[in-house]
Amino acid sequence: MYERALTELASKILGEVEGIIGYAPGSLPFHMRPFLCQREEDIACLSFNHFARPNLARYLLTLEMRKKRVAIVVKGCDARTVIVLLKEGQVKRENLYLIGAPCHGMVSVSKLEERFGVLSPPDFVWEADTFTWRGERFAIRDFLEDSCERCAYPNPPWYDALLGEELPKPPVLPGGRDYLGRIKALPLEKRWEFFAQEMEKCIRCYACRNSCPLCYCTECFVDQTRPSWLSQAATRNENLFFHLGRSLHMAGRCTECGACERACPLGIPIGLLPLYVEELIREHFAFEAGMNLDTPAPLLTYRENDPNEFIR
Amino acid sequence: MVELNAWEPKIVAFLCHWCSYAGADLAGVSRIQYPPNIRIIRVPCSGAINPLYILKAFREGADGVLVSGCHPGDCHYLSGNYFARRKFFLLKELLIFAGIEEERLQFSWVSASEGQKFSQVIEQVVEGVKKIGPSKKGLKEFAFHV
Amino acid sequence: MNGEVGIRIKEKNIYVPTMVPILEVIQETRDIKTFRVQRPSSFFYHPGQFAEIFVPGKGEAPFSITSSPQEERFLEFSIKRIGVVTDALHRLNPGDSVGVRGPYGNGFPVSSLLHSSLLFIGGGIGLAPLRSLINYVLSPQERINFREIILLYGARTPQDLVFQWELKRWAEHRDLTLWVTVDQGDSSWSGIVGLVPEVLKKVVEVEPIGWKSIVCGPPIMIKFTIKALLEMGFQVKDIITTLEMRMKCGVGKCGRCNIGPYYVCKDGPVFSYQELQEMPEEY
Amino acid sequence: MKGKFVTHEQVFTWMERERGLVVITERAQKKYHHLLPSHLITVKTAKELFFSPWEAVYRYTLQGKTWVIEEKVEHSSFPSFLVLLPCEAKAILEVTDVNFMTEDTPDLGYARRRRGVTLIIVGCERIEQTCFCSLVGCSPFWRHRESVFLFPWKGHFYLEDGEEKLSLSPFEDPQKAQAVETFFAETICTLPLPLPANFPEKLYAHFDDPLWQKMAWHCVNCGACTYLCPTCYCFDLSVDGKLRGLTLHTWDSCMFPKFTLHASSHNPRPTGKERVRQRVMHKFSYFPLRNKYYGCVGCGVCREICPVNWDIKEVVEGMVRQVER
Repeated sequence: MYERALTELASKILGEVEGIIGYAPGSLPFHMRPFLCQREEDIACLSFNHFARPNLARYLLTLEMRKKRVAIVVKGCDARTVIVLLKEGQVKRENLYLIGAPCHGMVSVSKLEERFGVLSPPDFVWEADTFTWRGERFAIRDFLEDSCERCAYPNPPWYDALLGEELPKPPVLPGGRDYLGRIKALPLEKRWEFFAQEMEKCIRCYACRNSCPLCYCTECFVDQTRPSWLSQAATRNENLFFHLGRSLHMAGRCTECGACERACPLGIPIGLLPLYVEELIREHFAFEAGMNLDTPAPLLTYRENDPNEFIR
Repeated sequence: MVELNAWEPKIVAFLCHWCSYAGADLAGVSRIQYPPNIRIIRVPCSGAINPLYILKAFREGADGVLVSGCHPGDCHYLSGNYFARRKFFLLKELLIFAGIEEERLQFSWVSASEGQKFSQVIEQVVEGVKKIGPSKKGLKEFAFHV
Repeated sequence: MNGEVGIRIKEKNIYVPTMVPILEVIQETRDIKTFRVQRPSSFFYHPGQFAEIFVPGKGEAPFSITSSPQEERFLEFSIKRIGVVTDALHRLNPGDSVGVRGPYGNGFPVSSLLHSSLLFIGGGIGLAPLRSLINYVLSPQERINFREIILLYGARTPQDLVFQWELKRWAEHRDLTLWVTVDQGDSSWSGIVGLVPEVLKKVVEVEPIGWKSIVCGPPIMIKFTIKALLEMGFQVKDIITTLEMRMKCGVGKCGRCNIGPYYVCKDGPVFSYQELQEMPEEY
Repeated sequence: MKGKFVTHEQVFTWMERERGLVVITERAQKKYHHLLPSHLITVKTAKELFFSPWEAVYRYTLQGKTWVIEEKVEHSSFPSFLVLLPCEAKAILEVTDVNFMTEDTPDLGYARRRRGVTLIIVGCERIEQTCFCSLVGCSPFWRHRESVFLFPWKGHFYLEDGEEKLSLSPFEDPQKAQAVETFFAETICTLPLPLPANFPEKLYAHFDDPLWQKMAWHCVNCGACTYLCPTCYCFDLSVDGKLRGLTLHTWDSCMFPKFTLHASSHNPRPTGKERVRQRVMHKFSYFPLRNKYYGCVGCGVCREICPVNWDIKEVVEGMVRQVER
C-alpha cells in the first residue's frame, strides 16, 4: 500500500530531513519492521501494509534521533502519540515531518491462523479493506487486531503530507467487540478472576512498556530502588501492580494505539487497563489524548465539579 | 491459621498534614473513640500522594487504605486536593474495574475541626473492610514455608 | 527410574551467606568507612579476592577484602557510600551483623610476583584491594620472597586519603617506599600535589626490569597510569590491574559481569594489562 | 544405537498413566497434540521448569536483635518426565545444565529440580519457517544418550531409550529402523549448512564492527526474546522485605539497562547497541568459546515473538558475511 506515494515523497524530502522512520518488509511473512531510511537506495525498501504494527513514534526518542530532523510515517494512532510527545516537550515540531498514512487497521496473524491454518503468503492477495485467500474474498475488518477493532481515528489528526486519501470514520463497533463493555458487565469476582488469570501469564518482559512510545521514563518505577515499589518476581499480584501502575502513568496520555497489546508475546490483553482509564477520562473529564496541543492534560488541571461522590 | 473472627484488619491511612491529621489529633484530644486498626501516615497534602503509595500499601499487606485530605476549596496549597481528586477517582475506578472491592480503598475529606467525623469515617472504613475480609488481591504472594 | 544426571551435587546453597558480627567501624573519609567483621570459619582467601556482603532487607553487593589473609580473626572491607547497600552498611554499628559469602574471584597472581620488585599504584578507594596484598608481602614470613616494594598512592584531596593510620605505619616501615599525592592540596597538606600518572613519572625512578606494577583505582586513573607505565618501559604482562562490574552471584552464573568470554567475578577481578588488551573494551 | 518401535497407543497410555509426572512444553504440545494426551501439564519454556522465573533462596528475619537466615526447603512433588522438542532439549543439556550444574559451585535450586527429570525428546516432523536449528549444531532429530528420543514414523513411534527409562515394551524392526536412520540422514542433508568453522573466534574479532549499530537500531530492548529463549539463563538476586523478607532468585535479561548498571551510575553497556551485541555475542561467541556449544539452539522463538521483527538469524547471517569478507 502507498508504495508509490511513499517513494515519491521520500525522494522529495530526503535531504531536507536526515532520515525517514518508516516500515520495511520484515524477515518473516506477515511482519513489517521499523526502518530508518537515510540514503537514496533505502527508499525502495519503504512500504506500508496491514502488518505495520509497531508504533514508530517510539523511535523519535532515541538519543540520536532527538538531535535530527526526521520524517516519520504515522498511522492515526501514531500521529496522536507524536502529538502527546510534542505536548510533553519530548520532541520538537521543527524537527519533525509527519507522513500520515490513513490506516485500515492492522491484521492479526493469530486470527488469520485461526481461520486458515498454516499461512502461506502466496495464498493471499491484499487490498485496502479486503483480501482474497485462494480466490475467496474476505473483509479486513473481520481479522483486525483487537486494538484496531476499537479504533476511532484511522486518519492522523495532524500531518505534513498524507499518503492516499483520508478514510471515513469507521462504523460504530458491534456490541460483541466492545471489550471494555464485556469486562464491565461481569460481576466483581469474575472480573478479578479474569485479570488474575491474565496476570498469571505475564512474565514481565516489558515488551509492552518498551514498545510504548509514551513509556519513556529513563528509569521506570519498577526498576527504582529507593523506594523499591515491587520485586522482580513475576507473580500474579506483582504483575498486576506493574500494569495498574503503568495504566495510571498513562492516564490522560495513552492514545489507545494498542502497541503494548500487539507487542505482548503472551497475548495478554494488557491494553484493557489503560483503555479503561482513558474511557473514564473521556467520560468524566471530557478529554482525549493526542488530539491537539492546547487542551491541558487532564491530570494537570481540574474542575470544581469533578466527581466527588466517592469521597466521604 | 488466624481464625476469621479473631482477624482484625490493618488499615493504612494517609492523612494530609493540615486538615485530616489535625482532625485525627482533635479526635484524640477530645477522647473520641474509634477502632485502633489504622496506621497513620502523615503527608503534606493529599495531592502529594502518588497512587503507587496506595498500591504499595496493599502489596505490603494493608487490608484497606484510607486517604483523607482537606475539603475542596480548603487546601493549604490552594488546589492540591482538586488535583488529587482526579487521580483518586481514576485509581478507585480502575481498582474496581480490575476486580478489587471498593471498600478496600476509601477517601474522605476531614477538616481540622471534624474530630467527630474522623472517628466516624474510621468506623465506617473498618466496618467496610471487616465485611469483605482479609486482602489477598494486592498482597505480594511470597508465602514461604520453612 | 528417574534419570540421574551425571554430576553429583553438593547439597550446599552457594547463595546463602553466613551472618557475622561487625567488630569495628573506622571512619576513613567523609564517605568511606572500613568495616572489620568476624571472619567466618573456613573462609580462606587470597589477596585480591572479594566477598559478597549481605545487608538484610537491603541487598547484596561485592566488596574486595582489604585485610591480609594472615589475619585470622577478622575480615576488613573498605566501603564508599554510593548506593542502596552501601548506604545501609554505613548506618551499621559494631555489634550489628551482616552476611558474608565468598571468597570469590581469582585474586592477585602471588606466585608469579615472587622474587620481583613490586610497584603498587593506588587511587582513592582503589587502595583497598592493594592493601590486602601489601600487608601480605610485608609480613615477616613473606617479605623475603619479594625485592623492593614501592607504593604510590593518590587521592583527590588530603581528606580523601583512606587508611591514614595504615599509611603512617607504612611510611615508617623500612621495607617499603611510600609516595602519597593529592590532586588538590590545601593549607594542611605539605606533601606532593599532582595526578598519579604525572607523579609516577616524576618521582618513581625504576628500571622496569624485574618489576611488576599493580594498579588499582578509578577507571580514568588506571587508563592514564598504564600509559605512563608503558612509557616508563613496563611490559604489558608486568602490569596488573583490577576491574569492576555489577555482580550478583559471584560465581559466573548470573551472566552480567562478563567482558567478552571472561567473567569478572570468576576469571577476574585481577587481570594483567596483557589480558585486558585482548578483551573488548566494555567495562 | 539402533532404535525400536512402539505404537501410538503405548505412548499415549503410558503418558496417561504417568500423568502428573509428565510435563510437556507448549511447543511440543502444539506440534503433537494429535498423538499425545491433550491435558498434560504444560510449561511455556522447558527451562522454566528447572530455572524458575522466581524462587526464594532464603528467608531472613530479625528475631530480637539477631538476623536469622533460613534456607528454602524444596517442595516434594516434582515431575519425572519432560516432553520437549530437540532444540529445547539441547538448550537444557548443553546450555542451562552447563551453566548451573558446575561441579564446584552448583546452583542448588536448579540442580535439585533437574536431577530427577528425564527428558523425552520428540523429533520434529515439520520444520517451521522460524526454525534455524541446523545452523547451530542442532537438528530436527537431535538426540542425547541420557534422554529418550521419540519420532512418529508411519503409524508408530520410533524410540531410542538405551537406558530403558520408559517402561514401554518396544518391538524391534531393524529394517524399519534403518529406514528411519536413512530418512534422518537424508533430511539433514537438505537443511541449511551450519555456521562456518571457528565462527565464535571470528565473531569475537568483530566486536567493534559498525554493523552492530545498524542492526541494533530497531530493537526496543524489551526482554521478550530473552525470557522466552530456551537457553537464556541470566538471573538476578534481589531482596524483598525489610525486617522479614526473602532473597529472590529471579529471571533477568541483558536487554535491560539496569542489568549492568554500576552503583556509581557508570554503565558498561549504556545503549541498545551494546546490549544487543552482548546478546548475540554471548550466544554465538562467548558461550561457545567457553563451553564449545553455541548458546543458541535455533528454535526461532525469539524471531516469532519479537514485537518489531528483530531477527537473530538475519543478524547472525549478516555477521557471517561480514566475517567472511
